[in-house]
Amino acid sequence: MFSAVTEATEVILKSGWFLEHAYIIPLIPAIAFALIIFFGKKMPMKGSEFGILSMFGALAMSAGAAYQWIQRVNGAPEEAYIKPVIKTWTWWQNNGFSFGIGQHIDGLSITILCVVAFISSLVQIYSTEYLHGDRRYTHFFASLTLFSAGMLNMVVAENMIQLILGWEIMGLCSFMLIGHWWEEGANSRAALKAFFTTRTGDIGLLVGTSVLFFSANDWTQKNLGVSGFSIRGLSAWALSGHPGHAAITVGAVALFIACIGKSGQFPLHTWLPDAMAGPTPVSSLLHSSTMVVAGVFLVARLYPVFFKGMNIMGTSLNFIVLIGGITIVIAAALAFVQTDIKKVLAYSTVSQLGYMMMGLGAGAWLPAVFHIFTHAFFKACLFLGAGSISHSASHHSFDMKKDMGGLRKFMPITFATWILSTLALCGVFPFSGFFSKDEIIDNVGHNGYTFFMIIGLSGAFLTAAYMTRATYLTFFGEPRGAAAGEHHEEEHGHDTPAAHDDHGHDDHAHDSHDAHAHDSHDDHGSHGPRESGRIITIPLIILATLAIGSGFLNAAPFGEKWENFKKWVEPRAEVVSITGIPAPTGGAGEARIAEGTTDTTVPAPDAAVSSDSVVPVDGEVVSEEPVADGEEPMPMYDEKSAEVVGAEGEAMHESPCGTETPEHGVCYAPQLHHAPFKWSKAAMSMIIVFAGMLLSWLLCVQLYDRKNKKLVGLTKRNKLLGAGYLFLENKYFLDTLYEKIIVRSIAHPIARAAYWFNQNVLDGIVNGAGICTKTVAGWVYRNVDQKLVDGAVNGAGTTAENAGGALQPVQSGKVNQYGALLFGAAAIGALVLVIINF
Amino acid sequence: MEVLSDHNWVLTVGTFLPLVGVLIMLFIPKADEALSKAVAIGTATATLAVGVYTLTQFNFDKAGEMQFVARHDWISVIKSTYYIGLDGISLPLYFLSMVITLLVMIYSWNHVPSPGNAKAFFILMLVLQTGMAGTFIARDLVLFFVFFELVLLPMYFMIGVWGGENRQYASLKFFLYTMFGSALMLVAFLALFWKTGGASFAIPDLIAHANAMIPKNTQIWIFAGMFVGFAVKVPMFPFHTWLPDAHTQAPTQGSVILAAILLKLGTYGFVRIAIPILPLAAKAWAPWIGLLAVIGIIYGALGCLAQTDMKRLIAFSSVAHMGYVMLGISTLTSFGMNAAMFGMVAHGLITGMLFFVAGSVKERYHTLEIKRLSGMLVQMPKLGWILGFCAMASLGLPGLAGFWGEFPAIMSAYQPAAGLNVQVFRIFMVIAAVGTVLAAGYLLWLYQRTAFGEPTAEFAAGHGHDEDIHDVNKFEWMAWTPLLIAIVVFGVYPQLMFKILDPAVGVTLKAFGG
Amino acid sequence: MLSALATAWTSPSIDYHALAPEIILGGGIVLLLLLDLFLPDAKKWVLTPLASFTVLGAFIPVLTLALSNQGVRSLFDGRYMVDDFSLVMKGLFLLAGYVVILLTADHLREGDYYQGEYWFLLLTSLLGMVMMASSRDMVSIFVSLELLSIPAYMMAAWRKRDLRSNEAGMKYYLLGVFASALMLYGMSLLYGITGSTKLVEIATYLGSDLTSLRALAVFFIVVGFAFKVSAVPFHTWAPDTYQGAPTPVTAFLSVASKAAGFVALVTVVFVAFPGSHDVWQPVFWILSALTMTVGNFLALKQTNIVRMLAYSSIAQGGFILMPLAVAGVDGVANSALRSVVTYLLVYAATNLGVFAIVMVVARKTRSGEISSYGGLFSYAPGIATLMTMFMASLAGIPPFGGWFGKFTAFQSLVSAGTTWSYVLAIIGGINSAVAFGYYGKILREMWMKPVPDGDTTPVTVYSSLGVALGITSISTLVLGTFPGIVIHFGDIAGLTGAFIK
Amino acid sequence: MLLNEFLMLGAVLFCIGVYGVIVRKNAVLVLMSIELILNSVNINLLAFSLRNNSVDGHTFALYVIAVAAAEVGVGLAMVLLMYRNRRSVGLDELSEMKG
Repeated sequence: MFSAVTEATEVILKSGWFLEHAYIIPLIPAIAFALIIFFGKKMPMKGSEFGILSMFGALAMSAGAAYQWIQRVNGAPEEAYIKPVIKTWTWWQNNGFSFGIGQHIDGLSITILCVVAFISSLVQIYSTEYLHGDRRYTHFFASLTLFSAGMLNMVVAENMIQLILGWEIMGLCSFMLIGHWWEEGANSRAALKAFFTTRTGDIGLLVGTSVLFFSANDWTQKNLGVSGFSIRGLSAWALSGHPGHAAITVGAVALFIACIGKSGQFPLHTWLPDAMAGPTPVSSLLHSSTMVVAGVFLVARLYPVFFKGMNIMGTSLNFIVLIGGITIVIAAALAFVQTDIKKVLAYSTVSQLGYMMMGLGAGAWLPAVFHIFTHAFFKACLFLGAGSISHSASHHSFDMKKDMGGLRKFMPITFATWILSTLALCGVFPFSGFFSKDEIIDNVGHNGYTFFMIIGLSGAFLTAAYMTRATYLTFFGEPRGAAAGEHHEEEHGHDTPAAHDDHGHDDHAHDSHDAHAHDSHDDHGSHGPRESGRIITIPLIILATLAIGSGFLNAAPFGEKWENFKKWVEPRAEVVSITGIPAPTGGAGEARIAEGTTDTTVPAPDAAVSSDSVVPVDGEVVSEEPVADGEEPMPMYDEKSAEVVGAEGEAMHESPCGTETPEHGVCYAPQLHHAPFKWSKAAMSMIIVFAGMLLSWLLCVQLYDRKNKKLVGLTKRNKLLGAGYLFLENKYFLDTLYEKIIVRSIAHPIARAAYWFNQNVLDGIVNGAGICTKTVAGWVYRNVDQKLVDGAVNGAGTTAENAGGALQPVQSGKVNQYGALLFGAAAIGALVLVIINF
Repeated sequence: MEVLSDHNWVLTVGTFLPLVGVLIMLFIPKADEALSKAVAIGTATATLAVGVYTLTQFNFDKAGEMQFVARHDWISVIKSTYYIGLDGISLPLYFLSMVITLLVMIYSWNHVPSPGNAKAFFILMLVLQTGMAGTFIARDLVLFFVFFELVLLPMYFMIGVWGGENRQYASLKFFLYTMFGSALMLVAFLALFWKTGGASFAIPDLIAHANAMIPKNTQIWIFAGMFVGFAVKVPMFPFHTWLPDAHTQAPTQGSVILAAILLKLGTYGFVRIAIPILPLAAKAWAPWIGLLAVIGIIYGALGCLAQTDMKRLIAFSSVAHMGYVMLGISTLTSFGMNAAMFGMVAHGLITGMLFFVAGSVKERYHTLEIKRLSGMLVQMPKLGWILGFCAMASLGLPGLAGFWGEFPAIMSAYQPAAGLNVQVFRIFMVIAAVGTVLAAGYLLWLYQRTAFGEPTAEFAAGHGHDEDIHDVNKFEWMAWTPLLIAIVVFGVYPQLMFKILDPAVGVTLKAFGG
Repeated sequence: MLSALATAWTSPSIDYHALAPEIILGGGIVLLLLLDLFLPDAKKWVLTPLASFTVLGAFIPVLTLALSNQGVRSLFDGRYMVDDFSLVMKGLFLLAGYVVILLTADHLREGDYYQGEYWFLLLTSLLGMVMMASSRDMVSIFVSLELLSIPAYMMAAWRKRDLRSNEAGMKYYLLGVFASALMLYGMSLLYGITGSTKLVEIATYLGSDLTSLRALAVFFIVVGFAFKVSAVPFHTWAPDTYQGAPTPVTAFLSVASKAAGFVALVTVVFVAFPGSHDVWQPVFWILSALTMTVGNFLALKQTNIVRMLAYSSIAQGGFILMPLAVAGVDGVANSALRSVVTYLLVYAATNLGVFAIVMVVARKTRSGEISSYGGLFSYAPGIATLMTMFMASLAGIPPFGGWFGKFTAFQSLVSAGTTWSYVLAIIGGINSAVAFGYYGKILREMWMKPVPDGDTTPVTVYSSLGVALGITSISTLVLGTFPGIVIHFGDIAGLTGAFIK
Repeated sequence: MLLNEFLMLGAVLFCIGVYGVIVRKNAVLVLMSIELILNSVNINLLAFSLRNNSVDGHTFALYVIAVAAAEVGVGLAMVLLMYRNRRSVGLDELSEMKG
């Protein structure tokens, strides 16, 4: 009915204080971090209060922003493009352009903001109990808070540089938190590994950003008046049809490599399980629910770039979906051979991240993002549950086989929450996992990636299976080890790394002067397992509740009006008209851009003036008002958008976005399709899931309870299975590859060689001249050596000196010879001259 | 000669004030160390005050132009004038040199390395200060040369007298290397002078005429001369072999000044003299400079990984970092040049800081053998965290100063100046990006092995080292806090420096249309 | 026939003002002799002040001449010129002489010296130099050359009982005479070719076309002076002589008499042979390259400080020669002349200072070995600092005089802009770096090494030596920081009759 | 006139002198050889002076003779000094300082 164009001028989108000032959200924890660092130790609660308060503040603001965003969406006509709330201040300038720092708030960022703020708050509360009496309690909260600051900053980031800033800060914090108990070599190694691996991926981030910036900057500056770093700019540019195929592909691939590293995708996933060496709250916050989704977030955030760069939905296979698929399966398979409960969860996280990636790769943007959302809750819950077990029941061990079993009697709450989250994770209807994961699988199939749909389904099967195994080992059967109340110190020496490390920290608690720590740990040891304290269980309950409920935000099965998440979060693929398109060379258009956008592109001298000038919300207008002065929209757009209105879930939306180049405007999001929900499909996956659970349950009973002779030790007897088990046990030998081969070879031989080269060859070149002279005459040796030892001269000096030595005989002291030399030289010279001038 | 400001005296005072202090100190009896220290620090403070005043008087909106310009006859016969000025490129380094000198002196209050003789030590630092500041404000090649050489002797003595076991070899090596370089540099300057008609040594005049008057081939040769002179100072692979020795042997103060300021003289020379005066030659040389730069990045990193000595490792890391700076310069784009300038300052702050820490570690443990150090965080948490902080800054963590020198430099290589081989530079970019990982590698590896874990047996509590092993003391705090703050501030709000760099760089690169 | 010429002869009118320096010196010399004869030994000390006052006295007319605006004074129909060049050089000689007197004063008091004779010889040699600066005729050049050399031979051998001193004198004498004999042979040929001994006429007659005979003559004469300036390969006498001779004499030889050699060289080349630069340019190119290189390399090997300084001064000579290697190129001659004069001034100040310190230190350590400077800084920081300054100046490190000397040398060299000039410049550049190898050795000894014999009694500096040090150090510093002053002299030092292209 | 013969004589004397200087180890003989060279110079000068028909040559020669005398005086004095200290006039012994 209306063209996107005319609308753009009419629509006045709602906004509000929280949306306008969302950039404050990351600032709160950042300030809190500083406070903790400087005053934390002196505070009654050792600084944790700062952290918790800041997280509450962030949470409150995020909630407010979420509310106002929803208002904004609801207030806008259905097919209007909902402008993100963008602000920017000059952060740095270069080459006459000034680059901003600010906020880019849309559905996606709002979602993640809420998730991060929420989980962080819970985890921080949880930690006050879990790390009580830890020797570096304050540091822990400092890092945790700084992490939240980094993550939130990355989420609100207005441009790539700001995003990288948050990205790297998260990496740093994960380094500090994994290595929190660095007295143990294993922990610090794990920390190093995590940082190093992600950093390796970050090469891609650097390269990709550079490539995209230089390819996009001119276009964005000209048409949108924003820099080539800006997320909005990049999205529009990607869909504008201008970018050369090579540039955008390289950029996308490079960026995706970074995502692989950060989100623990195959083949760079190996750091994530080791990262479990960190305290459990860390695992639950960073390494399951928030930080590790950063990679997924980046893909979702710059989706147009990947959409075009990877040609998503253009072909039946692309890099992202492939990596995602592989990750799902291998990670799930690995989860089977773990005895450490946290590692099971870690691999499950990897595999779930695989789902998200696969979804994004297959054009299922919304389900993937939704999965981020739901996964955060139940996975955090699971981790905290594991933590609660180790904290109260298994005496700081995470070994399911040794120290757990039959715990359901002792810790009902933990058990209940665990079960709920597990069901959610397995994607059982009507738990949240179902609505997200199943949607992903469904859409993947619907978008023509049938093979990957099958992978997804088998993944679901595996998930169900290994979670059942874990559950069984932990809560059913007979109590074993610590769970049975045995207090065996010696066994902790050679436990799985995590337990080991936790225990390391325990030891430190012992020799640390904190008496409280001492007691608390001992009574865990002495009286056997029991339920954890309220501070631990309450977060569990909350999370479990969400594990059930969060799914209904986007419950496709119940029809359109339940799909709020879709409505609020998914960016609408509408053409937004701007000046300069398609003829960007007009003086007028440029002029308008220039004056309208002093906020983002300032000629250097005025930087001072404009550096603190804020973009008005409808600074957007800059890009859309030109419509006001004529430039009749193509009528065809009307019909297109008209169809949008009538479009049900599965309507074939024909907006040019993503499919072809928009002619009179730009798109900020590609056009995506949504699979219509069918109970039949859902039922099928349900069956698969239950099958997995059942099978696994039976196996477990046979193996661990009945100790069935045929099955126990099967892997020992059967070569093939044995090999497979070994293969899994060693995580596909990838670590061996990385550490033993690559790292070793770089760190040791090559570096040594280079150093040798440096010392002997290059340094040699300096001394070389001297050395060759040295070899000529034996007697020179003494001098050179002396002088070198003496350090009198080196290199050229040495040569010179030797030459001097060679000359000395001339100075024989004999008058006659002097005379001879004198006259000889004279005679020769004279002779030459005579001959020349003859 | 246009005068942008009537504060022409500011620079002169700021540069030569230290010498006044030296004169006063000459009359202080050697025995009275406290007094000579006080006088020296007082002088440095006064100098810094002048520097601050300069900062306040500096017209930031005209950062691209020369300010406080003063030009007087000096050696009229050879057409050389006392011609000084300050613009956005010089200002940060000029100011940094003053700050670093003061901080180093404060640090030296109770860290005068053996064989003592504080008087001489402080005098040398003051003389150094004059040389460094002068180099950054000189607008006349002869004047530049004089200041450039002026820093040699003091540093030679600093290393040679107050250095480590192998100090004499190191100091002489440092000296001879630089002498060779600067000799060729001088010849190049003279050639420049005559090829432009023997009219003037003033850099602006040369910029105005040289490119037009000198044919390309000649330019390339002249550039070669300067290249050697500056590259030795930077130091660029393969002229870097003096650096590890010098750094390892030098006393802490020497290392700091060397890393923070002296290395910048070389890069500054490229930015200020070689490239703007001889654009054609610069274009011809750029790929090779870029190549040497990336070799330096990788090579320095590998060198680091092979080190067993903490200080030597940091020294090699300088090679790598200056590699980034040179890479940025070699792109001949203002993007890269800005990054390079920022990188210089950042590297000055960070690596200077690292050397401070290394010095304090040495003082406490009497060794820098990485494998003998461990669990620093247990015994000296503060020092340990500071080391970690610097390591993070040094590996280019966003939010800290290092990032803004490193990342844009790498980026800039994606799109070098028109006429340069894009493919080659993009390869450079990737290699440089790999370098960042290596950087993370060696720094974290260093940090993990020195700071984490339990102290080694020989240094564990109750093994006689307890009295030495104490946490950061107040002089160290005084000396370090400003640096640490600066690292954060510039990291969080880089515009502070880019704002003044960018216009100046733009002016410098006029010849390249950007 | 001769009688016919004789009748045509009329006595020339003599400008006594112009000759005043020479006359005062001469008078002083005679007075010295007489007093020495008649004074009782107890009163002999009078001679020292007398000598120094003579020199200073001779300096006064130099000043007045410089200030008198009656341009060039030409005597004996242009065979004896008093122009700016000669005045500057005379000033240099006289001041150098005065410093040498200061250096010697205490030395004499200690050693068993025959003061009278010594002063007599010193002043005579000075007189020779002062005349050399003005001579524009082969005969007067020859005479003044011998007048400055012969006393020098004797001074070199002054320590009668000391074998080394004898050896020094003997070598210096034999080789010196031999060299001047060669030079004379060249002169005789030249006279034969041109029929005149007056440089200007020779120049006009020689023009620029060369025959082998002319080349031979020119070359032999150049060789003669090359010996004086101890250019390789005519340097062999220098190290031995410098080492053997008494230190003040060495200072005198290495500064004043070398300067005189250069004065003569410059005069002859610029005034008499401007056209034959095809002969002397390559010669100077080779000489200068050889001289600085060989000088440096051999200096690196020395352990005796004086001997090392001998080689160092040889090497410095090489640098002074550099611009002459291109002086024939259009428009370079001027700057070449300037750079020679400048370099000589700077070099004189610095080198005299070095010798002053050598004497100071030697008096304490009683040794001439470089190792005896160990730890000097620890017990005599002042002396060590001054020595550092002088060494830096010799090595050409700003802000001490030396750098400017080298700078001008390079400047005029590069101004020629020929390939050969660049090559020589680069050789020079490398050499200036190599040179630090041995200058640095002394610095290292002083600053970084322990005191060899552990004797750290402070060094006593006698008043006269102190004055000498003051003069030299201040001038070294000033020359380095405000070179404008010195180059001013170098600039006005117009060489009359010089055929500057 | 016999200019060439004179020059020849001069040249011959010169060569003899040089030869003497180079090979003779006896200080006195070396002195005499040098005298030979100087005399060859004198012969040249006189010959040329006649040829050029000017007195300069004569004057020059006179100076040379005078100076030569002075030189020989100094020289012999040194030889005596050397003889007194070493009881020999062999030049080879004068090699304390070398290198």
